[in-house]
Amino acid sequence: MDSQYIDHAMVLAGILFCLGLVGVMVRRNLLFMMISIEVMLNAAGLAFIAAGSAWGQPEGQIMFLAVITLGAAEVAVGLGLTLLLFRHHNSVNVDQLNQLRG
Amino acid sequence: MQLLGIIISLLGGGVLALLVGRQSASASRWLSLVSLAVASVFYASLWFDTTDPQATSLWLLHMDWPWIARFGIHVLLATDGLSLVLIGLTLVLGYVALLSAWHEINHRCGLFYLNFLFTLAGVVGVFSALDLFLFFVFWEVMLVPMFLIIAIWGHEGRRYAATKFFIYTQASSLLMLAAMVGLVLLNQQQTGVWSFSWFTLTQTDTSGSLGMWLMLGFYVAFLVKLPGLPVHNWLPDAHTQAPTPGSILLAGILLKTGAYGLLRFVWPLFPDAASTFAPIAMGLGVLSVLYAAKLAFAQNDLKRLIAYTSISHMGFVSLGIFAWNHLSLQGTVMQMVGHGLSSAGLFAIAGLLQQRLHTRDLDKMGGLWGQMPKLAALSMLFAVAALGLPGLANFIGEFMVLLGVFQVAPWAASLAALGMILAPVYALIIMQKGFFGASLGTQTVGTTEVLDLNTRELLMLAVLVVGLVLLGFWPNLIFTITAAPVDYLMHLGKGG
Amino acid sequence: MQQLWLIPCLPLVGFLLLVLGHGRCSRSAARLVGVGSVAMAALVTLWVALDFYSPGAAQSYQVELWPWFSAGALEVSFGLYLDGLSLSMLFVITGVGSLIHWYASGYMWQDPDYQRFFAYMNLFVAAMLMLVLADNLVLLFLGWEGVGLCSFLLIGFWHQDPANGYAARKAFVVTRVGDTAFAIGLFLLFRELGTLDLPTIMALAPEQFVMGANRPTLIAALLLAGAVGKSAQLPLHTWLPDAMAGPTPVSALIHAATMVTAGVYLIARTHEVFLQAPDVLLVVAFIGLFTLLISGFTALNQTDIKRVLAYSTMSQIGYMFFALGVGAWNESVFHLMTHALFKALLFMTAGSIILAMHHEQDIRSMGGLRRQLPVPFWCFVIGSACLVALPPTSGFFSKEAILNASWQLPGYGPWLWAGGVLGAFITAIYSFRLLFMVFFGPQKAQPHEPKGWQFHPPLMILAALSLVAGWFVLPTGPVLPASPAGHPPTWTIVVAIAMPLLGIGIAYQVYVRHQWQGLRLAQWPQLRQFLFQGWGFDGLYQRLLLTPFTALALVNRHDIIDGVPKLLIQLSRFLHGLFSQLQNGQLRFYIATLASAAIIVLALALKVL
Amino acid sequence: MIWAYLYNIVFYASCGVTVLATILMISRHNAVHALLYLIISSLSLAIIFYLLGAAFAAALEVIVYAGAVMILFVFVVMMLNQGQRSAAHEAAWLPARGWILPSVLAAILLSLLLIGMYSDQPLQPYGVHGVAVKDVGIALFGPYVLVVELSSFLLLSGLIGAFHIARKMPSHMSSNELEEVDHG
Repeated sequence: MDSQYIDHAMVLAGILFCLGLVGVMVRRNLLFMMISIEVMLNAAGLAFIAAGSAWGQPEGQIMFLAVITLGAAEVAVGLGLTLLLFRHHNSVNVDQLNQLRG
Repeated sequence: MQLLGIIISLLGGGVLALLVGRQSASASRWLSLVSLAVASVFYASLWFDTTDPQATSLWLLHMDWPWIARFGIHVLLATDGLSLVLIGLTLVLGYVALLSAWHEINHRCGLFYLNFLFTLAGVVGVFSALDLFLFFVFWEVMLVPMFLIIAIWGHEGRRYAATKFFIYTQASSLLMLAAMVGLVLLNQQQTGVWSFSWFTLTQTDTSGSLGMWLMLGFYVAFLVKLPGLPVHNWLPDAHTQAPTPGSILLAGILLKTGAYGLLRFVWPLFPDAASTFAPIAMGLGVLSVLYAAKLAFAQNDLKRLIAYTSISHMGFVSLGIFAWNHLSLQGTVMQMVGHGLSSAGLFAIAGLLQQRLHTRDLDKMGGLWGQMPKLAALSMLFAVAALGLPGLANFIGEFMVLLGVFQVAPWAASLAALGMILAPVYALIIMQKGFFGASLGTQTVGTTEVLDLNTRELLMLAVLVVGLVLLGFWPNLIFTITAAPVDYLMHLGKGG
Repeated sequence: MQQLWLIPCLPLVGFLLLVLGHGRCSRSAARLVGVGSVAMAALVTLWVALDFYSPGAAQSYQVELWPWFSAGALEVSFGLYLDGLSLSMLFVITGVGSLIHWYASGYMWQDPDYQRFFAYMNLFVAAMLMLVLADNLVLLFLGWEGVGLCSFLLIGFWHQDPANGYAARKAFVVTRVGDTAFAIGLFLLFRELGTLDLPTIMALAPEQFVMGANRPTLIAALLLAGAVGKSAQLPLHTWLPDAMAGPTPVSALIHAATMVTAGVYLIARTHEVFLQAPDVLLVVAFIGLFTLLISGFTALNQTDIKRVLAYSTMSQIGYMFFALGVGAWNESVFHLMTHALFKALLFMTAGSIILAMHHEQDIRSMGGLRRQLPVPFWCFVIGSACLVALPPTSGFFSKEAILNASWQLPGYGPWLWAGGVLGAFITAIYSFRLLFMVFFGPQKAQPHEPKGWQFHPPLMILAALSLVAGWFVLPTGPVLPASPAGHPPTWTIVVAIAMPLLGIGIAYQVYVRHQWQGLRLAQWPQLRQFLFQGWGFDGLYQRLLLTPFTALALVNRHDIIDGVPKLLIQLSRFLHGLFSQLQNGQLRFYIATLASAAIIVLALALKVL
Repeated sequence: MIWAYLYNIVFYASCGVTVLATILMISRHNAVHALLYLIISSLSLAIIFYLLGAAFAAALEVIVYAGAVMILFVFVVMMLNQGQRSAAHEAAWLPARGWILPSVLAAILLSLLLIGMYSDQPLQPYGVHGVAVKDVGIALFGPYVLVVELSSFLLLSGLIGAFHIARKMPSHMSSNELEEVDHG
């Protein structure tokens, strides 16, 4: 396989990351932000894998492994918090959390 | 050992006063008096050692324990004639301030006496530390309790005044620390040995622009403490808001540490830089004499007025120091002691008036000579001492400073002599507004019967009066002791 | 001679006793201590004088009590120096002083602060004696300032009235201006000669200084400024008329006999320095002359009895300065001595008149008192006669010699002489105007005669002394340079004698016979007002110095430099406000800023930006 | 040769599917729809992993992401009954205008990334080398055993955190007593 796939994989990772970013910035609902963050994490994972396969070293996949565990832990805690937010404000709108104002 | 004895007895006394203070306030008062007495006993024995004729060297080395050997920092305490006189002044004013605090401080006495004695210990340390690092430590030990005294027991605007005082002094001492480290590094480069001791550092060659910057670091720190003109405006606030004992300590002793620093550290360590910088510093001195005198005239708050007079007198001190000849230096020492006594007296009087009239505003006072002849007569004497009447200590100091400065810079001396004209203007304002004039009757005086001085207060002021008159007529008591050290400093200062 | 130190020490002990015994000892005890100490000092002076005059005794005597302060080249000691000049000053101070104290003990008897008054008086006499006996200029300066302080205390003695306080402060500050110039002169003298010891200065001055060089001129000018401040001469004279706010004995002692003559003594004492600066001597003469004329004219239309005498004191001291300027050194000191006698006499008689007229000081409401107050009348006549320098009286001898010496001065001689004679003429007019308005003419108020032995004897003694003093010979001969020999043309002497008589005649015509009203200044009200206010000097100084200084002080009351930290505080508060808006709690705002920051960093990393 | 051609089609198809699914995922109002689109995008991503020679990673992606994480999301969505009721809210919260700024930012970021890749920076490697699962296993338990431990710790903390936060509140307590409960 020549390198064009690696490049395109990288491009895809970039696109996915930007889309995730847009999702985080646009959505007001905490859940959607969590999902978008998952997408960004996947994009990063993709980049790692692409690089790993480009160099033929296992590090890429190991890092991907780390990304996944991170994503899992993050989702666990994040969803817990979302539940708390919902119970506290009975809505999932993230703008309600602004008590920490300067 | 005596010097360590003084410092330890003061610090110990402070801690004990705090512990005892919880039970009974008067116990902590008597305890601090006892600790002062113990310190004076040590001081007396120190006096004999220093002034006995066959004393070999100029210095009376007390201790030289290595502290942080790696950088050559030793606990180096030594006294010569100059610091001996200033430590004596510290203890005398310590007694006076303690007497003035007898009835004025009644809440949280234990803590007050802790701070009070720690400040004294810090000042004694400053006057005797000859290791720059140790000097800086004592410089901080002296500063923090003074801040607390103003901040806790002060009058209405004490927070602002205390923080202002703290920031001014702390920022400038930071400069000094930087300069100190710079100097030590310079010495290390030149001689390859790490040492903070004053004796070795005076040998380093500090000519050139680096020397000038290091000197400026020290100079600014001591100018803030002195207070010289551009950085003086913490003093009026600190004084108006400080309690009377705080004011006496601040005016009597803490200002002298600035002057002592200039004498001990700025010239001997940086002879060339100081001599090139001398004209500017003398200009500042003259400016602060005249400007502070003008400001003093315009105040109607008594303590603020006295604070400005202190700035004016300390302007003479900075003028005398930077003339750097034998006459002006001896004059500076006498001016320091004289000003210490007379300003302590004026502040004590201001405190007594505030206790009786519950106001510091001169416009609300008037015609008190009838009701309080003794207090009025004594404040007359202190006001007259402040304006430099011959026969009292201030005149000797001012006269010799001006005489010494005239040899070096006639114009600076003549301008500073104008201060002698402005001095009566502000000194007699105090007498006119406060004691002369039509008696404003009882409405200014809260209580109907205004009692004159009681024995405690009379004793307190009598100590100062005796000091002033004694030094006015027999100043050689001090000059014979400080002659040799001043010569030694001058020899160093001249790049010897 | 050994008991010389007793003279200044006795009044000092008196002062200490009176201060420490305040409120505990009775009034008569206070009087005993107050008057006694000065009288004893007078006795000791006589004893010392006997030693001094005994054949073969040294012309000068110096003793060092203790070393005052010494630093490097400066050696200053508490030392006393007695020679002819200081002995004559001692006579004046202790002699006239004790008489005045005796008179004051009666005069101030009803005053509540009796003891405090005598404490100040004793301190004053002690300071004046220290000034006169000092063997070095620093000790002289101590006496100089001490005298200034006591004049402040005594002028403001009745401190209930703020006006007295103001007058006292004015006197102190104006004299302090002179003292500062004097101090600067000392510094310069020390720099030039390396010593402040008087005998050595007298010896060194002729050799070290080049005649007329700018160094001695500057020193002499500064010393002159000091003398002018203390003796209320022209530029710094505005404080003397206001100093009349003090009790009359104070005016008699301080502002007639002793303190105001301190300036003359200083110039006489440091005559060697002045001789090296001839043009400064000329300035001295002219200052004396102008003060003489100006205060003479002002005294012409004063209405307060004490202010007339104050202005006449100023003019007589102008005469002394005039004498010093023209080189009549001995005559000047002689005039100082005679003036002290008759001016003290005049002031004390004025005091008893004021007391008799229930503290009335305005001469327009007095008249025809010569029958009710015979003793004060005759004393006043004698005093005025001496003031005007009628032939038999002591004033004649001194003024005559001064005018003769002024005639022989090369260059300005005749002009100075003419001014002097004009001064004598005006003195005659205003002194006899005072005499006629108070004692002659219609009786306006009924005085009560203050009886008591304190009042009349001192007046009579002084009257006798001032008549006889013409024949005294002061021992200042060997000390001071000889006055110019030679005799001016006889017509000058005749004119000098005639002018005062002419003045008396005019005064008699205008104020007793009420003719020649044209001569009275009433027609020209502005001129009269101008002269009344002392040629407008007070107003000038007020506008020139006082108002700008107070305005400047009040303008910058809160010390603009104090504004710098306040500025810093406001700046930090403003920045805090600015940055706190960034933390607005919006989560998505934070993410947006995070993203944009990341972009910027990335752009920088890729060197795109 | 066929395999290369086939590889080409599958690779680009799955890239397109991923991008499309993600775009749709962001723009959905209904949470469940968004979740489903996310599952599709992660599956297609798994295909790409496989094509890039990272079979182990592809498997992981399917098992962990598509399997565990998405299911967790679905649980939470169900608990918050985010279904139709809140779809209306979502519409309100998503004005068209809201899209402009983020998309502009994203576009800039994307262009930067592309420039970064295609600019002649030296750090650009070429060539593709597949990595066998065996090598990954060897490396995993060789030098990188620490990463494994760290991952386990991470998971453990996530577990405890989630458990603690989402603990079932006693129903009668109102929201402001939450603090006391936590401190209690």
